[in-house]
Amino acid sequence: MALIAMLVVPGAVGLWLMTGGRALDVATARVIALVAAVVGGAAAVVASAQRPVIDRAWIPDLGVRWHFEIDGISAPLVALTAVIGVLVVAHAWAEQPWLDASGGERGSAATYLGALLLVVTGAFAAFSARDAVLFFIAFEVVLVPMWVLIGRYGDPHSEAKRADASARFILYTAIGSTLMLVGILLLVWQAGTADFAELPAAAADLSLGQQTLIATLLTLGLAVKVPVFPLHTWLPAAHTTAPTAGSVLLAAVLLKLGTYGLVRLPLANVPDGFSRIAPVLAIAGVIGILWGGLICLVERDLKRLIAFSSVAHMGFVVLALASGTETGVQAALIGNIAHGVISALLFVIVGGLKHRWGSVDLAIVRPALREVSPRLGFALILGLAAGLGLPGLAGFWGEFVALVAPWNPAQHTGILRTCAVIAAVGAALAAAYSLRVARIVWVGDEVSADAPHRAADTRGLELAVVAVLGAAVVAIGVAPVIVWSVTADAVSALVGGAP
Amino acid sequence: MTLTMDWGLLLPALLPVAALALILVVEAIAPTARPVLVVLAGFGLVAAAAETIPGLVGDDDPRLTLCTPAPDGRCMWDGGALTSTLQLAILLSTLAVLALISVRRAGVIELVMLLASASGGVAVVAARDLGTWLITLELATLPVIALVAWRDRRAAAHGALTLLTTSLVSFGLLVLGTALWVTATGDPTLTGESLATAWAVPEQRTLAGLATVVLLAGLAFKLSAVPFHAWTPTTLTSGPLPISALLASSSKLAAIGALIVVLAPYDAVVDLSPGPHVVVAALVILTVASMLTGTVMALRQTEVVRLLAWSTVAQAGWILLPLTALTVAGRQAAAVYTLVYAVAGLVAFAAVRAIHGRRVEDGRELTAYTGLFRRDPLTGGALALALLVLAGLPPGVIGLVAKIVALRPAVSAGLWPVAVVAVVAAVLGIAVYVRWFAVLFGEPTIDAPARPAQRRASLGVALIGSAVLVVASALPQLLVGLVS
Amino acid sequence: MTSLDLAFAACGALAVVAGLLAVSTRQVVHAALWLVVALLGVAGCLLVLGHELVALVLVLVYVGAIVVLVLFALMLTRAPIGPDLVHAVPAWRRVLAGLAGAATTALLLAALLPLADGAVQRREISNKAVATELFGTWVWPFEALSVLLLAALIAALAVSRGAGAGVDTSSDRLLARLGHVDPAEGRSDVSQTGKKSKDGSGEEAR
Amino acid sequence: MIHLAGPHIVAAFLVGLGVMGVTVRRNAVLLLIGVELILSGSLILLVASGAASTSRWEASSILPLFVITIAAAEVVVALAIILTAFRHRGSIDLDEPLPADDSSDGRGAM
Amino acid sequence: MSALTVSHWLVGLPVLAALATLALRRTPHLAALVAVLASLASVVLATIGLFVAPTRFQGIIQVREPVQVGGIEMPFELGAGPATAAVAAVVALVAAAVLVFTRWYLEDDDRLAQFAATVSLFTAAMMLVVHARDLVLTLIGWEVMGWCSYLLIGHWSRKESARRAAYKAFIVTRVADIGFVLGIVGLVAGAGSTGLDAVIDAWSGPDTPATPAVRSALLALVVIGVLGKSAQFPFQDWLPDAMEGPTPASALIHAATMVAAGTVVLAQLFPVLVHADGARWLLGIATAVTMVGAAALALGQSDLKRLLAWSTVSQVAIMLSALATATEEIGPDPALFHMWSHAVFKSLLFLTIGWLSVVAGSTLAVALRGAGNVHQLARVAWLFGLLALAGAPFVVGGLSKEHVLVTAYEGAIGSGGPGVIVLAALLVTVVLTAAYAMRAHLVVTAPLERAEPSAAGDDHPSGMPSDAVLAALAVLTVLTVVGGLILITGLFDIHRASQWWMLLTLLLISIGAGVSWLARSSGDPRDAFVRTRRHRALADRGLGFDTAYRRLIADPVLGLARVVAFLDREVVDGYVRGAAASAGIAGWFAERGHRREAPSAGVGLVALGLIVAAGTAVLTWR
Repeated sequence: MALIAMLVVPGAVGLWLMTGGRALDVATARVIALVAAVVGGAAAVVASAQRPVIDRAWIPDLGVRWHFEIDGISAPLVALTAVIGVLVVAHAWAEQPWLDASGGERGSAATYLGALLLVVTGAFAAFSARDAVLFFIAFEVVLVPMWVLIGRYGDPHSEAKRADASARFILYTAIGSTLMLVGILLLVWQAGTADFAELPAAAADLSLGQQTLIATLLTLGLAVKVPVFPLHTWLPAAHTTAPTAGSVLLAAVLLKLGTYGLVRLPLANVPDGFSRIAPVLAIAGVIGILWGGLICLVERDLKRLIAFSSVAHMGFVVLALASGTETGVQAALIGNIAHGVISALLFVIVGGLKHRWGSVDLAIVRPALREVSPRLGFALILGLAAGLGLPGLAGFWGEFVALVAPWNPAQHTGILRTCAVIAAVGAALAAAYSLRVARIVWVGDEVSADAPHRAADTRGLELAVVAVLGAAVVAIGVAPVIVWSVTADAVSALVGGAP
Repeated sequence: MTLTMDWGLLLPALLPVAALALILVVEAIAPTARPVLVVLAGFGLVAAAAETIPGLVGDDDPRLTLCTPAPDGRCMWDGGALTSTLQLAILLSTLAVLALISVRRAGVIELVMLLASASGGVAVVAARDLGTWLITLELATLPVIALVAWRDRRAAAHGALTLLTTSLVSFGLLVLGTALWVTATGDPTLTGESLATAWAVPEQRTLAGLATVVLLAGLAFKLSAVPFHAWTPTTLTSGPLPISALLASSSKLAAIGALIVVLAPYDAVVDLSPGPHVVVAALVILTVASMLTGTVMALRQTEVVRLLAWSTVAQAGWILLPLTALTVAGRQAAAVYTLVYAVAGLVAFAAVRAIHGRRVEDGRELTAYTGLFRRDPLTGGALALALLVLAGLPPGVIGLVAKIVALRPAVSAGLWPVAVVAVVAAVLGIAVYVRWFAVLFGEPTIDAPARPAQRRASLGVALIGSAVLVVASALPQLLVGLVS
Repeated sequence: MTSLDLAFAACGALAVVAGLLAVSTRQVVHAALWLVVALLGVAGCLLVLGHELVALVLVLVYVGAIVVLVLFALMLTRAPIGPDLVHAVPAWRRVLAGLAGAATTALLLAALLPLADGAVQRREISNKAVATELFGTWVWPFEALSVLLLAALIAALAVSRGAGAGVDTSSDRLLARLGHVDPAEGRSDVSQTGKKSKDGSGEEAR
Repeated sequence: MIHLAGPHIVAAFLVGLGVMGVTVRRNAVLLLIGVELILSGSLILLVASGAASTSRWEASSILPLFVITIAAAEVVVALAIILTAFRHRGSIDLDEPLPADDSSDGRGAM
Repeated sequence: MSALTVSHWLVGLPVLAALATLALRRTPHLAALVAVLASLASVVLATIGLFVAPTRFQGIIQVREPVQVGGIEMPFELGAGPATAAVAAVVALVAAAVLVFTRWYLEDDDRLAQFAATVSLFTAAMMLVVHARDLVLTLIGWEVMGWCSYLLIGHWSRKESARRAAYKAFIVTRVADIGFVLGIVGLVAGAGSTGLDAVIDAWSGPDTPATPAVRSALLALVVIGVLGKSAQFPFQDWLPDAMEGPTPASALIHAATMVAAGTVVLAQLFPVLVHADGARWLLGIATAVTMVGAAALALGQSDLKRLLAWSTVSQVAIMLSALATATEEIGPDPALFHMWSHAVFKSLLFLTIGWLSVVAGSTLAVALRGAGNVHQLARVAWLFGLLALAGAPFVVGGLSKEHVLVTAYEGAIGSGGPGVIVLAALLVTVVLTAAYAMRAHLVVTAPLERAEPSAAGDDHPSGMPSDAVLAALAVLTVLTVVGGLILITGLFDIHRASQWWMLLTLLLISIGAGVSWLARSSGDPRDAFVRTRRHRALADRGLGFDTAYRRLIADPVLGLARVVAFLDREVVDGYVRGAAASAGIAGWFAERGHRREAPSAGVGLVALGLIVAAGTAVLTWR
């Protein structure tokens, strides 16, 4: 019941808002969307706790079933999605992307909110799908609404950028997901089942060559979504252009689909094949860490900077996964969640700044946040600290365990240890760029009360959103056990007692 | 020689012919009673469609007729589920085209031609012998060529000429293929038994392969697969819009049905050694060339019908993709894909018609669609849905399912490199449709074409088609399960 | 080599040579006439092979009807009596076409010849047997063929008369009366219709 | 007794000539001649297949009859279309490109 | 109350205090008061801890089930032992003193509450490091300290120099932490657990999870991290710059927390370290270089606060050197003892100079000349602080330094280890330390020349601190004098030092002090040792290490970053744009091919298609 509510309520309301309810006025649409998000989110949380199962035939001829079930691996992600879903809808009170730069209306608020809800629904479905093909379909569900969010409600200043970013997003992701589809079909055909529960056993006797091929296709496809270097170039464009809520969803939910998929598909089903390509993945992840970190040192656009930092952070997650061990998967999962809340927090803040300032070009000198808007400043420094992996905040655990995991990997010890060593350098880069941002944006000279570019401090729902995310950052940082205890059993079942 | 004759099975093909005859008679008696004629035609199509239903629901019944007696028994008509599905789709899409032409304007020629081509299509998908196959295939094609030409426009004449010359050459190839087939197998039926016999002898095997390739080449024209596609953009843009819709839907369905008939015998030999590599290779070439050329060209079009025309070419590649597996599943998948494509294509054409009416001078540029979704939500919504289905993006889930369906047999047959090409094509395809989709969601402009006064029929077709797509998106099994 | 073979060779050679001339001559009318010769050669071949009925039908339908139609069409499209200079093609295209033809021939020969080893007994096929099969086993395609012929007839009639000439009557006459359409050509007055439809009172409103 | 090689050779040549004719002609009517040659070649092939052995249901006689009839139907329609095209384009040159801007003739059909 | 409970509270209380203080930031003084009270409570707790501390290390109780993260066990234990209790006590004490001082020193600062909260958090982090029996907890405390130091150093963020110093401090230590983290990662991965005992068990025995070379390498990595945090060569340069922070922050960082944390961590890991010769050599050489170099630089500083900073660098090197040279029997306690005593006297010195700087309006030697005359307590505190710094016998610093010397000697005569080098460096350092201590003393206590001492005391017109501050200073002074008595408690497990060493050091100190006395100048106190402006500038800039960091590390990294950004834009993204462009080009070609749309094109294509199909047939003949 909860599972159905979680999938149907936001989905149906979202669809209705995008089609029939487009003409709704802003106030009504917001309330409806928020109610839907809250109901869906609550249902998701309940479902994460109760673990109900839906399992019924959908397309028998393809062997695809409506099989939804939340297990330990997906529960934290579902909960994360639930929280983020409510927050992004609530954020519509703070930022109104349906208005253009001059305050005129450039789109329907209802459509915007509907798109948000649809993205959330897609994520719910993907995280709870227990059928490989169903997972793929759910994976695709988020594309169009996200495309609408970026292309239609993105940066009001540049139409060309919007078009470019949204096209990049959808095409890049589509190439990834279609490759993944080929991999899934190959896997499902060889194994004879699409059910996640039966797949690992069924795929166990595939030949190594087959496994490698399948793992390559799946990993390649999912790597786009993660994104893994060098398949990341859609991300900065999308993040820079998307409205705040879009960036938050993208970073906190959509990227997670990629890593979640990596855990669910290649790692769980074709472990031998996966471990053969793991070194490549690990190296790509590590290059991503350094690459993203280095670019962040010189990037001028704050939103792009955070996007590149996402590349770096996801590099850690990928590295952990590449180790192929239980520890690695645990690290990846908590790294996922942590990056979700941290980047969400940062994007809310930076989106807010962009909204206030008109641009987030770091080369433009503006009054320091610490001076003019202490709350926003505090949130920013919290986010940055978490981003650089400060212990006690969410980012630390994923990073630390992601360094431990490759030390004793399932295979390829030498390569993976080297990767871990290099990745540790990335952690220092993270400090360098995070504090670079802090030095430019957070601190600065004292400002007089009538200085230009004064940013109003955060208040109202924006403050609430920031507060919730900040609290989550601290909570996960202080007690990572809340995530690990949920995931532990599922992960050990999944990795199957690998060393 | 006595044949079994199950009239019930033949009715889907006979009823349109009966309606055709009735129309001619009524027209001769009462030349002014045009509405009656339209009703007659519609009734004929609906009745025929109704007759296909038993084929979809009854499962154990073999539904064979026109069989010669045992022991040498061969049947010339197979009305199984796959056949019935295609027949139903052909009849209904013809009905939709009839609606697009509009009740008020459909003349006796249109009615006769549509009915003839529908009955040809219905018959060709059920045919299991070369004679019926050849004749009914032409019956499905010739009236459409006439319909394109029957139009007093220079461009239409040009389009018809292009279509005609291509179809003539293709006909030549079909006959050549037929002759080769008979020479190779000594059998005018398209059955696995005859092929398997021929396959045992190397010389005959070679010839049978060649025959199939030549038949394939002849049919590829109807499917507008590259390199037999050149007529498609010209004809679809210059001919009347409803006829373009016909070419993109009913005609495609008939073509794929005919192709399935040709490829079905290969079930018997696909697992033998040596296998039918020639046929697979030919199909792969057609698939890859169509997908890539079609999408790449569609990407550059700014005129909507031309874009749809090139997308037809690309979709032909997708239709052929599952067939490369040469399995039952592959054929069913091709049918499903064609079905989805035909519905989506019809919706798109209907929407275009609902926007432009019969005025071609408005310029069917993409820019004219700016903001359509807000200006004209019904048409815009239907069009958007159709585009999403064609692109294979949720919420057009059925489009996505169709892509899965199409990829599956190819992947299972170990042709995953082709599948990887399909990935590229799919992404380019998304770019094509999203380009248009994006325009729909843009800001409405002032100089948009005025809404035609009478467009209920077009809109109705678009909406019914959309409804089909929506239902199928929620429950793809309804569509996917039809064929099995 | 039997006498049958010889007869066949003669007819075949005739057909091939005439066919070559038919496709290569620059004089359009000659092309049609060479086609007649080629078809006669083919009919001869069929006769040698023992299928009198087919040979007869070929001569009747093709030589008697189709080629005449073709000739008419050539006349109606103002084909010149001498060489057709309007539709001359460059030499490279001729070469390419020749190559394509040669390739096809080579391919078919390579595929067909291995099958034809040794001589076989010619089988006389009685017209009765053909009739029995035609109206027995093949009755269904035969009926379909009649529909096809009917459709082709109507199509040819309709197409050659054009849409404006009496079929789609009512509205066109109305149009003609309104002065937008030249009934003979069936075309509307371009600019006026264009303008009219812009303000929404297009022809649908008529 | 008859050698089957003869019919096969003639058929191969006729089809080849037909292909050549089809590709070389710019005149739409003459294109038909090429097609007819392809058909003739096929006819010989069909008939020859029956000359050797019993073909099922006398297909070697009946299929040619069908083909001839279909071809006749096709040619009739084709000529009608060619004439219409001639009326509108003023030429039956197959190399003539698509009329550049056809929006001038405004009546939408149907 | 068990020792374990105490340790939990010692960690938890400052955290709570920090939160409460932050929550009360609208009323800064109240907030600071809360922080002070909490810190005093910590002192009480720590004192209790001293009494309940077990004599030998044993206070570990399994609190809860260890967390299992895949194959890694994380027990998250705290523990308490005798040395731990002592260190915890001094940390609590120093923190309390600093907070008390802060309340006065930053009275009018609008971010007093934030500062106090940060100090509390800082204390908590140090307490965590001290009590951690789990390397992850150590790492947490370690990094949180780094972050807090960033906040404290950059407290006056309206000053560019403070912002830069904070940034530099964090980045330099963070770079060194690469090693720290990697070392811990390696140790943890080898042991399969993050628990300290598990790690020691796994790595100290003969059957280590990897070769001894790997063990050495891992420990060396940890040592690198320690060198960074403790501002040892080659990472030393951040610490003097960190003087941009408010003086209480410096007191905290230098005395009891961050800089000293490395000693605590290495002491915890000592059982493994003692078997890792490579790491000990690294540590020994780095500390030997540092202690001498930093002492020499201290001598040349024109700013007394920076002089103290360099002295910290030097003193920390001394503690660490004890760890590098200690044999297994001696153990880490001499180092911890020196850390303990250093905490006491260094906090005293910093707080005193903080007070004096308020009086003088600057920390430059020129300005501070004679500032000590402002109050008797200041003079006394300064004197005893410097005595302890110089290592004069019987004051706390002297005692601990003796033990370090003995340790180094034992190490030198024992086999292996960098004992000889360290011992030599130590002796040189003793001389230099005495010299700069003497100089500092001379400057501050020089006869008063100016009429009004509170020239620049805008914030504190009288320049007189509150009674609480005076009390805190008094307590610290007393402890500086009698702190050595802690040895009686046996909390530190230390062997007796020989009186010969005492005599030797006394001699060396006299030499150093004497030279300094002789070199004193009546004019500019900056001229005592460094005569030319150029050399002075060089000394003040720490021998130009800052420039070296920038040239050798920052600039290349930034250059690389620019290259990478370029590559990302033009190369990696190139294939995306290339794909788009090639689709466009393909479309263009295809469109050219279809431009005319003549009917014959269709026919031609069909023929072409036939040939292709036939060709395919030929190619796939069988």
